[in-house]
Amino acid sequence: MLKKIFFLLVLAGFAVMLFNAYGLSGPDQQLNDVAAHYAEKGPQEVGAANLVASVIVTYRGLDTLGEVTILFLAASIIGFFLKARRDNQRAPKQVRKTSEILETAAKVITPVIFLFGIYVFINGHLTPGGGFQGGAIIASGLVLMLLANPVKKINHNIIRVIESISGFSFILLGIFGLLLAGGFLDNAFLPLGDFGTLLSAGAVPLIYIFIGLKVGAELSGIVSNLQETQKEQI
Amino acid sequence: MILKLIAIVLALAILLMGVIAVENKKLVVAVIAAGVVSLFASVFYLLLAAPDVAMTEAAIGSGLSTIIFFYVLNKIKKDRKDHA
Amino acid sequence: MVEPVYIVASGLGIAFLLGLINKAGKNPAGGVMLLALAFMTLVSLQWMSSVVFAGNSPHYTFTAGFQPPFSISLMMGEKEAFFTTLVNLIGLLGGIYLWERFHKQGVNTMIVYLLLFVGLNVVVMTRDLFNLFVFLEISSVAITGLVLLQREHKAITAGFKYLVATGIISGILLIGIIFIYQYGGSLYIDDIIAANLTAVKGGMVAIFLVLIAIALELKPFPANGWALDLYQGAHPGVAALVSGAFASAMVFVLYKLLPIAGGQWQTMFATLGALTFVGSNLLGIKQNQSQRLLGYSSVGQIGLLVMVVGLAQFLGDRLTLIAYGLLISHYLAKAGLFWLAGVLDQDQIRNWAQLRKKPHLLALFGTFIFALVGFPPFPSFFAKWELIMQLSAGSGYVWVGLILLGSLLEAVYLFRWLGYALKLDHQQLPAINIQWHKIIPIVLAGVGLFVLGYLATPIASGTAGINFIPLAFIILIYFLDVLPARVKNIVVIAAMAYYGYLIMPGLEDVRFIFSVIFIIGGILTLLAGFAYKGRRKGFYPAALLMYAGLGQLLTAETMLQFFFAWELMTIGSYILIIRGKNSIRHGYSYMLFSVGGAYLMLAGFGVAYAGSGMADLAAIANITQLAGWAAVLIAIGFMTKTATLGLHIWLPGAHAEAESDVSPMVSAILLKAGVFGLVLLFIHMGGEAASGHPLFYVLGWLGAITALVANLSAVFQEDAKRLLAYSSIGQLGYILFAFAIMTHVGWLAGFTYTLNHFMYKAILFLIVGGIVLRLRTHYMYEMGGLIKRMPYSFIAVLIGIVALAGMPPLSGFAGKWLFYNAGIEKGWYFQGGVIFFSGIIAFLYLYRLIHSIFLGQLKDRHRRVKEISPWFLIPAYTLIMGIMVFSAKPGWILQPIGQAITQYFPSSPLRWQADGTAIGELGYWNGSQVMVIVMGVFILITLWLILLNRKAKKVEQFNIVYAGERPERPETTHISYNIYAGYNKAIGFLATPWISGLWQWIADGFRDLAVQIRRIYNGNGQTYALHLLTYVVVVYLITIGG
Amino acid sequence: MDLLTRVLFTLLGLFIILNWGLLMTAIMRKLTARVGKRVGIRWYQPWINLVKLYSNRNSISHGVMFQLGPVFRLLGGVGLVMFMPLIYGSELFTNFSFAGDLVIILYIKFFGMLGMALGAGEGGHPYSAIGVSRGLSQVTTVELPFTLAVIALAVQYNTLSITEIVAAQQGGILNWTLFTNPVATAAALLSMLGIFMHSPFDLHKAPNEIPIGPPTEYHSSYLGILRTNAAILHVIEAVLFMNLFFGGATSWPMLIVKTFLIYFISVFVGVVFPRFRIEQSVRWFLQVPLILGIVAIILIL
Amino acid sequence: MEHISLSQIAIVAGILLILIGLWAIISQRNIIKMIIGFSLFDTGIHIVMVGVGYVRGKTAPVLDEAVNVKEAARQIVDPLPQALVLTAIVIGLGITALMLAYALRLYQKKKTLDVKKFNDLKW
Repeated sequence: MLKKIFFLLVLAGFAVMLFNAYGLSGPDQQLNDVAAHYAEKGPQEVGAANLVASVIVTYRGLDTLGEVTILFLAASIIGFFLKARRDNQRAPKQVRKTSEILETAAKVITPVIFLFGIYVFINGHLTPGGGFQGGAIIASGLVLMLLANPVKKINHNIIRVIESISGFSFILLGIFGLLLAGGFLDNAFLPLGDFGTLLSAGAVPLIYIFIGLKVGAELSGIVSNLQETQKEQI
Repeated sequence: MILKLIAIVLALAILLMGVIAVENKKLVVAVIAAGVVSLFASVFYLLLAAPDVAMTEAAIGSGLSTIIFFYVLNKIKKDRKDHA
Repeated sequence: MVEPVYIVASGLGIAFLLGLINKAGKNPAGGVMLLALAFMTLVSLQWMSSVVFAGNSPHYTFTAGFQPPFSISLMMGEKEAFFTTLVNLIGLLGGIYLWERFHKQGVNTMIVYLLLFVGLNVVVMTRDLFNLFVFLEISSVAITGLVLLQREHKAITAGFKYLVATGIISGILLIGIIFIYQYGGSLYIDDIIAANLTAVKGGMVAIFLVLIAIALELKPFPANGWALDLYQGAHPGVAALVSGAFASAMVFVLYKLLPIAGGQWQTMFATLGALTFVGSNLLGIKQNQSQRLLGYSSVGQIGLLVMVVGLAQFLGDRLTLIAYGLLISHYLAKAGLFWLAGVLDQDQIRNWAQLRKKPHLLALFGTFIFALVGFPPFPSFFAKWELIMQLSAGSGYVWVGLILLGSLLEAVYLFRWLGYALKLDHQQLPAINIQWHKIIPIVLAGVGLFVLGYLATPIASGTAGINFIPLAFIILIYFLDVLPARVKNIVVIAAMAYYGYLIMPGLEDVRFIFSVIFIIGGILTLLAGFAYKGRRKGFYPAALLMYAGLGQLLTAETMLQFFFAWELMTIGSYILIIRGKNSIRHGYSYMLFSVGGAYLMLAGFGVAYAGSGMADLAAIANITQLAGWAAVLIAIGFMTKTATLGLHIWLPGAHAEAESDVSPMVSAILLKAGVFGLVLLFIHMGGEAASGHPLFYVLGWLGAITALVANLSAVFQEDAKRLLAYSSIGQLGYILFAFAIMTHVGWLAGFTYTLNHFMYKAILFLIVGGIVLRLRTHYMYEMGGLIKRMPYSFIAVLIGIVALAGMPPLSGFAGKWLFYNAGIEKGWYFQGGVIFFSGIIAFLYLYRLIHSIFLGQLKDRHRRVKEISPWFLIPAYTLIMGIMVFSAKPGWILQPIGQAITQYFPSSPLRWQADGTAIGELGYWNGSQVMVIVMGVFILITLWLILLNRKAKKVEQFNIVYAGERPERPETTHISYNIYAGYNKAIGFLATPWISGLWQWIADGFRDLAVQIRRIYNGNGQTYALHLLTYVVVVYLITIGG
Repeated sequence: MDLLTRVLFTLLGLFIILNWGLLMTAIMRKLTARVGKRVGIRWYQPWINLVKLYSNRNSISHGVMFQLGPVFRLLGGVGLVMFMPLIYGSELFTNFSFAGDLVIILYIKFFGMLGMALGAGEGGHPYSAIGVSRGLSQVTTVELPFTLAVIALAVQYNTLSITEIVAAQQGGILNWTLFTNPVATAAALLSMLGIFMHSPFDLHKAPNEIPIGPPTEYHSSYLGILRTNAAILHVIEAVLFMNLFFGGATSWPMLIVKTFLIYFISVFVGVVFPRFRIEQSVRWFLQVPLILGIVAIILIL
Repeated sequence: MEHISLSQIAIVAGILLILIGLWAIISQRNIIKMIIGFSLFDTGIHIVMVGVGYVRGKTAPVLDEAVNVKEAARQIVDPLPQALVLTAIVIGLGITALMLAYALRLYQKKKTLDVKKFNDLKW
């Protein structure tokens, strides 16, 4: 009990701090300079209709690269952390039979989900959505597949290859930006195109595709690794 | 005005779900509650003019994240059964 | 010039591709990873050469080609180049080190490894707050993964705790960042600095959140249990990275971000750093698990660096030297130690004795330990020196005190560890499995420390410089260690002689007197080394190190040179002392007292520097403020070396357990270094003009009481060498007393005693050492009757004790006579009485010494024992010659000394008549005449007795009146055992070792404190999370409040 | 004065002191015996003893140090004579006191102790070491109050030269240190009891408890030298006290009277008190005499 | 009601959610509950971030028919915090997954999820 009171005291102190940080002040009615710049110059400089996408892919592309990297890291770590031992892998598993309906539905819906995911990241620079959302959707499709058929082995090689290639391509595009345009991850080495169309905003859609593929592959990797993990015997 | 009311209701719901997620003894309920928090949050993001965030939160926060939770819970449950 | 962004691009690109490359096999994958790291290293090195050495202006990288604050920018300036080089270099070395681990655990670990360094590079270079957050997360997550290289339970729990902690920290950081954005409207660090957010309360709190999160990443005590568990649980190769690379980068981040607080909170961070430095080093003293101990040390060192960053305003343009010096030493030494831990795979520091199976590894281990504590010639030495000087100059004496306290605590456990490695039994331990990919990084780290120390010297010491030739020679000798001892002995003696030839002619008065002791005494004592066979591994480098230190003391002009030499000497003597058979404890306490004393001295020099603004030794003469403090601190520093009462407890064991030829070195010669220091100090304090200073009154009493208590303790010793060791303490008490008198005659007495003690203590230790080597026992009750077997030794000891007792006509009397005159002249009657009393007590132990060893009954097992080695007798008899000359013609030596000190003590010098009579204010004395008279009477009586007794029959010893009974059981039945029992009953209480008790109490106190405090590290990750939150809240309430 | 004259007169002084010492020993033993209702020895007995010892031809040696022991011992006694001015105002009987002052006197005494100790040790007798250790133990504390008194004197007269100290006491009995500095004198006199090593401070040679003190192994001429030394030492130490505290002597008769009286003090005390154990005597000297010595120093501060 | 803005509601709710999350982290002994706490903590932070970026009465930073390119600066909310939140959400997921993997392994070692039991390393 005394402990809980102490916890509460600490949290109270924390709350005081956070509310002091916020100050409960009313919000600005105006965008600050940075945001205003994005709003005003963004369309010319990047050419993406979705300003969030232009910020994510170009202005703060390095963050995004890092973010992809973190997922990649998490997937890699989980990959070797939860890696099942090869000899155990073949051990017969007691499998719960899933329902016919789920199996059939999965077969039908999964491709649709995949397509939707791809749509989301291809249109990321125009409408809400993008690489992450699309990637997550693709991974959800995979989850559905696994739910429907738990015994099914996911081909790690494919995931791995997609992951590697898309990640490397992301970097390559960044370097193109450096070599051909203003700087690392500059999208302007491809023509910016007509504002608001699919093939606009230079390399943004391309990058978003790779991000989407990569995120999808990484999330799938995480999920499938969690799925296949076994007791570690050391 | 209505927007604000909805926002307050959502905020309260988020907090309520948060408390449930923390205090409920059953892990399954807790995980679902946490997922619901994310779901409500993504609605909140829509109110806050952030559709991108809302999508992400829905797909990742309440979707994938909950699924991963369940995978692990499942493994643990199975393990417990094996052990017993 | 390769764009810095290629560091990131290459790292990430290769990391992404590694999965594919792995299809071709693990070796190509590993090779490519190392290539990537090498490329990253090269790029950063190239920028280092461009920005740091060529002095080009910093380079900015604007990602996506937009100016900040709209896009993320990277900066490659002087410091960034330095830190990325540090990070990448250790990445490369660590990658080589972990090679086999990567193989075992698969390509994913290589990916994680590479990404860690990508993360750290960006963390160093970025100028964007949120970008910093993202790549910090990459680094943290990568570490969480690398922890698992060691697939043990402890690694998994440690990793989880780390994950929990970093989760909280990054949350706090993120909250801070978003609020900074709210108030500042930008994430670009320079914008934030310019915006001066601290004007608004919310902005201030936001900045606080960011900075405290960075501080938490630096593992502040006491909210750092998770970090310690990580250091302990992780694979050593990974712990090395966390300690070396991650922590270095984070220190830089703190430095980079601190300006956003606009000059506020520097003191707060310095305080947090100090708390960490002292706290975690305190807890370290109770730790026995090697990796966790290194963890404590790492945390402590980082605390020190945080302190340095916080105190930057004190340090001025020396900040770079200080921070880099400390950082590099920590970085290389800690990495080296962690890597060593991985090679040994010994959990307990006791088992590090295993290192003795590979002496070169042991040498590396020693290098790392000395570098961590801050000994020369390593960069940390210069850094610590500058740090103390600059802090003192800014009157930051509290900081000085905290730094020195923390450093001392660190020395406590590091030298305990080193002692274990040097001395504990290693027979039972398994052989070391040498894998070259693990050894190479360690060797490079060790070599790097030396090289960087050498490079740092000109920066730190300015124009005065430091002579590295002796050190180079010592390194050469180290590599010649395979030669037989005799060959090395010849080489070393020749080198000493040459060194003496080089420096002695250039020395004047006081320094010359001491050079005789240090150099000639050194050569003489080294002669005894010929008595040893075999290789005597490690002896010669250590001995030379000590003598090099002593030699450089003589030539030191600046305080830095002096301190450098002093510490060099300490290292050498420590290794010499700990070589003795049972010296582990004694070497340890010697080192601790030395380090403690050295730190006080350092503080004293700091005060002197602050008070005078000079770097020369003459600074002491020109102190305008706190002069008394400087003098007291420096004097105490020297007095730990002269083993003045209270600071003496290390000496008896250290000198007694040392090897036979080491004891005379450390007792007759090394102790004089402290005397030399005191003499210089007193001279610079103004000589005669300062004689009224109350310090001298205290020192006089201290000297007198030291003499009394030490002599009394010597009386009750059973161990011959220990007896001599206590005797040395007593004699040094006399010397202190004499110099503290601060008159012409007093100083003459001091020098007479110094020279005499050098001679007779060397004789006694040489002979007794030789005997110990022959008989293989220290205990006097196991000796006896050796006069028949060792007549030459007997004569030498007889002359030694007559001189020591101060009986006329030998030179010891000169000291006594000068004492009386000086003491009475000064008006120190009581002190003089005490000194006299202790002088008579000396008879008791001297009699005991000579009687128990040489007289009485010969032990059966010694009936065939031979005279001691001539290599002990030769130096002893050379010194006897010296005593004889001094005795017969004291004027030859005292007159030049008198002239030398007249410049400091012009009043009432000793007057010398033509016939050699010395006349003081009170009395007179003619050494030559006394010599002639006493020798005349002696010869006459002897002749007379021989005449009367010419037919005397030589009989066996037991042909005596009393029916001889021979007690054969040693100890209690030996007549000399507990010989002064009655005396002990009467006044033995004076010799009660209450001072040892006091120190023991202090030591136990610290240890108990450590035990109590470390309970907070209960191993529960949740508690650690609570610690973090509490820490933040408490610091918040203290600094900002409400 | 040429060297030869000085040597001859010094030897003459030594001869007088030796004979006076032997006589004094006899007188004191006689007195002690009478107090104990015994007859005692004849007054010439010491001379007979000496002659007998020196002419004893049955002589053995245990080695060099055994031989050197008595030599050192005698060196202690004779050395004292050498550096002690005997008769104030007489250039002839100042001996070699120009070569050293009071300090040399204080330290040359130790030669005797050292010789005894070493020689006895070489004898190989298991108990000799006990005697020596006790003797040395006692000496340390005996010397302390005496030294304090000497320091007080040196300060009082601002010199360490014995001749000058004596000179300062001339011109009437009230100029004696005994009256000008009674505390120092008292301290010194109390330590004198220990210096003479008479009962109650004679445990080291205790004939009853240990029938074999250090001299046991010595015989014939060795013992003769020891006896010679004892006679000289008693007188010359009394001379020292005389010079320091009792105005010195301007003539031989005065010297004889004063030394007799000084020596008598210790004999008298010895008759009255039984023997102390070693820790008792050590403690005793660290009490009253030491306190007196300290007071003497305080008075001159 | 008038003086309360949407962003205030969001930020206050976010902070409270942060506190709830922290409460779970420091008081719940079940590791899964702690991880849930982390996820709430993250979500709270995200809500705060979006709240900070919100400007009263403006629309999403997507330029389409409704929002003119020229008028953009006066019509949209700040896109930057949204971009940051996106990044943060994905990072959060990675870390949650990692924590869960750890939890699984920890459970397999000791057959318990009680965080107190994993104190092999201490002092």
